[in-house]
Amino acid sequence: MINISINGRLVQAEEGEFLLTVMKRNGFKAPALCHHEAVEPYGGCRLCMVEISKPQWKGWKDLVVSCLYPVSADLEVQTDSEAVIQERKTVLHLLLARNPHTKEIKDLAAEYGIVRSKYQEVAEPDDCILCAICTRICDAMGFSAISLVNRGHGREVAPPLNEPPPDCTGCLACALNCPTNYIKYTDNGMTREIWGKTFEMLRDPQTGMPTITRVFAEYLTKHREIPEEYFGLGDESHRKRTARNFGKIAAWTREETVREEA
Amino acid sequence: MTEATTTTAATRKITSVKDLEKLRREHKAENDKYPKQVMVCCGTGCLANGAAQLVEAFHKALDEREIKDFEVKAIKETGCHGFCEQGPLVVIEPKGIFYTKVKPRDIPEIIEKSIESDEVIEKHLYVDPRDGKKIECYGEVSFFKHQERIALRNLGKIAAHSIGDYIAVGGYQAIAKALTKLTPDEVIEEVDQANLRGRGGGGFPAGRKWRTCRDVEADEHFVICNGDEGDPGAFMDRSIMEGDPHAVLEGMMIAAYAVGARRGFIYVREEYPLAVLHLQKAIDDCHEYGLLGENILGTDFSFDIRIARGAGAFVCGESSALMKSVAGLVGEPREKYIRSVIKGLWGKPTVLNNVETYVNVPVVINKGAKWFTSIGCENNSGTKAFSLVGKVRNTGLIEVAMGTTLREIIYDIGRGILNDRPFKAVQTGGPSGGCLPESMLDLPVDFDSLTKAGSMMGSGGMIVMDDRTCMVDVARYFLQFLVSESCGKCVPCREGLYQLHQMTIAVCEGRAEESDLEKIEELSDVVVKASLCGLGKSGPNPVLSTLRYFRDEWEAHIREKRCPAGVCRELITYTVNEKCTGCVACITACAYNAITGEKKQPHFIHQDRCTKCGACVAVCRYDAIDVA
Amino acid sequence: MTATAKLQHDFSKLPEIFERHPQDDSSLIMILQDIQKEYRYLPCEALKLTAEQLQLPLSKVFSVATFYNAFSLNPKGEKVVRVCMGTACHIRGADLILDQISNHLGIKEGETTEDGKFSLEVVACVGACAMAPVVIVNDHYHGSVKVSGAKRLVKDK
Amino acid sequence: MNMRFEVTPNLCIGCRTCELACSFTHTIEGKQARSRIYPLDGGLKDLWVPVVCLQCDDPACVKSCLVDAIKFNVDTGAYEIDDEVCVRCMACVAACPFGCSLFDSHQNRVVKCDLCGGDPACAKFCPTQALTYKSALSHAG
Repeated sequence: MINISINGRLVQAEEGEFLLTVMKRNGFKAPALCHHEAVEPYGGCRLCMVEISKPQWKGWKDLVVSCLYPVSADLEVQTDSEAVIQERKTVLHLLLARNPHTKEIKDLAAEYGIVRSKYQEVAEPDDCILCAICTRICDAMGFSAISLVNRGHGREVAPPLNEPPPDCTGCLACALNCPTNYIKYTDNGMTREIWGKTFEMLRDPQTGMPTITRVFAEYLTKHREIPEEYFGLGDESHRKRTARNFGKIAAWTREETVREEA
Repeated sequence: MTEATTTTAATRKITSVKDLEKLRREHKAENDKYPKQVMVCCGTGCLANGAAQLVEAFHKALDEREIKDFEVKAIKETGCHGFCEQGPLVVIEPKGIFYTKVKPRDIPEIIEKSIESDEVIEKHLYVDPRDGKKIECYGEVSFFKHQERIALRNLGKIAAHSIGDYIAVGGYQAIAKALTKLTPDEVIEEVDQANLRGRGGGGFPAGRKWRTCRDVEADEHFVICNGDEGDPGAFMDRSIMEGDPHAVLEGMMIAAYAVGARRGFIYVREEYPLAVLHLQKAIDDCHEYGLLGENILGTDFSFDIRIARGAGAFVCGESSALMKSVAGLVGEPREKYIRSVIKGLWGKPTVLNNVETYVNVPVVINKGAKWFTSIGCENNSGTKAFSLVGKVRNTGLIEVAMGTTLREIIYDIGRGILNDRPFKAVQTGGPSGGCLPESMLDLPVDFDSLTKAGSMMGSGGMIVMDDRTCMVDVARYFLQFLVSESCGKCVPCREGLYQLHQMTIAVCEGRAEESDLEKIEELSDVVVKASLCGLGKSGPNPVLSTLRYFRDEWEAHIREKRCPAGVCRELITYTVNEKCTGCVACITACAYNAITGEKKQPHFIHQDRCTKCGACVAVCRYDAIDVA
Repeated sequence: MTATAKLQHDFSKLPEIFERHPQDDSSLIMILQDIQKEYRYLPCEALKLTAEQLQLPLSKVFSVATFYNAFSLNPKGEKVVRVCMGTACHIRGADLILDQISNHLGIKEGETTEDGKFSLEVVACVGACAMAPVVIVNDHYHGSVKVSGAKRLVKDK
Repeated sequence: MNMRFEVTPNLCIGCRTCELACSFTHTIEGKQARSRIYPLDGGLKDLWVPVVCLQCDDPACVKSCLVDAIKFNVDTGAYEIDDEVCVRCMACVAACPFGCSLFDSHQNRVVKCDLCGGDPACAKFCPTQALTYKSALSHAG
């Protein structure tokens, strides 16, 4: 256990823990657009930068991304110093120039009093902020169906060869975790369509409620040894079936106790 | 890399220091047998000027004359002397007669006069552009005289891909000494004492890096050589990898022995095919001689090197991106709060040094730290190789002791500015460096003073600019390069450099106002502080250094919509003046047929069609076109 | 979105390319380079076969194929004309030479002529800075190219 | 982990107090939560079975979670879903053979019984002791 100070308050942490985790645990906030707990910190959006220094650095200060900075003893952190705010505002101006119509970016910028970007808006803006949460989650889940293609300013999220991705199981994790809802999909309970690929949904035979896509279930059966029949019913029907099964046991024990008392 | 199993190879395999010494004497005798050796430079530059045909012509001519083997059989295809502009170069040893711009048709005369007898042919001699003197001997040429070559020691002196030549000049003595006389810690101590700082541009002491890596507990350590050399305008590493590949391998072996690595990689950029060829041959030869693979020189040290070819990405010069590229992934850097000496390639402790750093290592081990620190200046020992290019008379590869001033380099070695135009600036450190004005000419060139002056040592590109270069245009050029090379991972670099580039274009096109200057400076500061890797952190340096030393030019573009150097196309107009002799050269050169006029009559430039590309000025021999 | 050409090729040479390199994902870049050299671009089919061969997700192979300058998803011309725009060449007027050549061939940088004979590309420094400005046609280097001489480099005999 | 959560269906009278207690305990910022426990028809007259996560030894939900969002809490003996890690792919909801991994559309998160961090509200309020949370050692044989 070590002690570090954040905005003057002493807090406890493990040596090497990420600074953002320690901050969040103690109620300190910092915007972190490209951060998602399901995957390793990325350090792409640079919005979570904070100012750090140490007594032995004799006044020298540094800006670091808190999502990736490993804390060490007697670290002094300023989460809203003047340099931090200036950096954060400039990054927000840059993001607003790239995504001028994206609600989440406009809201975050408004928190810092920014309405319009002071830089020139890009030609065809869209809602993708290239935080790579979608591609990293897809990798973490073992599918790696989509990835970041091209390099630099023209970078974008895309399925391979711009064709429907062969490895996609239609789990929607990319679309559901995209901070700006940029990834489009349709899901009408019968079929699901994403990245130009259509998936058949497994549905509960009694209630007709959809559960997950057939491809996804097959993947889980093959790679995570989940017996195929588990996917035969929706959760509601599973609960009913469980109640009746345990009911049989309860009924049997009830007769036993009656017989013993008699 | 399986061992060559053929018997002949087995016999050549050396398994002890004694064998190495025996081999050295054999190969030295082999070379000394010839009273004269002809060194033909076969670096990329000279090959482009026809050096290969030269070598064939030499062999053919010698066979026709049946000059016996022992007299002058040794035609050596050497590495790049660094003086490519004067190529193809031929040096006749032992006297070092230096012939420039040699063509195949000159071969018979050279053989007859300079080889069969000792005559020197005047017309091939190097003429010093400053005083017109003809200089005979290689060592006397001003370009080479002021140089001190450690990293480039063997360039032009040994056949580029001959392990025999390398061993003959003392090659692999250093690894032999390290393996048999020094412990890994003593090797590190020697390199630390020598204060050999990273020649890739960062200047981080190699000894300290090796020690940190060695102290990390892991089942595998790696040693990597950074041959990406992405800086435009720099080609030191190319010449070393082409001309002296074995020195690179030996340096890596010593590093591997020091940190306990069994596997090494050389990362070579895709634009250097010849370097890949020569390095691969050198690796294969080492396997044959038993200098790579299992139990090198009979010790329990085993090491193997594999070439990883880059594929065209400047960002892969950055350490963590390079390691991703070696692992076959996209070259996207990672935040380095945990340095790659602790967790690098595939998560293992990895030492990454530049080509030039590694070729210094054998010399440090052989001659010792005390000798090495006697060269160079305080806290910057040894020498540094530069590629002196741009508007300087003698362009090429040079190596000078640390602390040599810019003036000595540009004027003593470079012999001043092309066509005697006034010096304006010198750019060092590649896209991450800065432009230094005339007032900084007496700045000693070493890591610390360059950084203090707002530039950077970088890998060693040194681009000289004259008054016809617009500094705002230079900043725009570097930004365009960096925007196209940014990996696109982090916002300050991907978006920040893009916006800086747009704003600089606006300045060049006269669309900018006063407030833009302030916006550029403020954004530059944030990009430097907030970017993830070196590309972004140093990307704004060209802008910041040109604003610091040439602010008047930026203001001229903004306030008066004028480009003092006459480069920015939107702000200049080309007009034919009275000196025009009607020679039609510019009409043919103009790709937009914006110039009309009859032969021998003064020509006329139509402003509506003229794109201000400057082709006419380039071809006009009568200085008849004004740029305003 | 990058356009991907769908030309038919015989991929008989692929196994031979695969043999040259160790069977692990660190060979991906070098295998793609050999394919680029063999077919003058990276056919989609070849990317799929490479992904299977190295047991890599196709998305990883596609990211690498679009990240590095050396790779092209569209067929290049028989003659690839590369104008070096490194700093030394830029200072010595490489942009004028690019103008001349692109006008002569009628294509812009990054494009290929209709008849597939020439591709015009810009490269940032090939390490021949002492002979700036430099133009490379396939593997042949031309040094100290003059503005007037630029057109001659791309005269197809 | 010496406490044991025990369900005795025979004592259950189907009063649904446990549902109420579970929902209230997991309400966050005024957003009412969905209950993780459901007393359902056991198939016989007056026979109710409170269906709730059994904290299996080899849980299908943990195996089906491709981002390891479900972790075992050693102190309470319960498997807990880390909502910040969960990517809402619904694999666990589909895979649980007892249907005890549920989607709470009101709070837009996947939920399951986490034994209220070691003090299950349902056991506390169950009027008939059908649900109990006792120390395993003191349990009469």
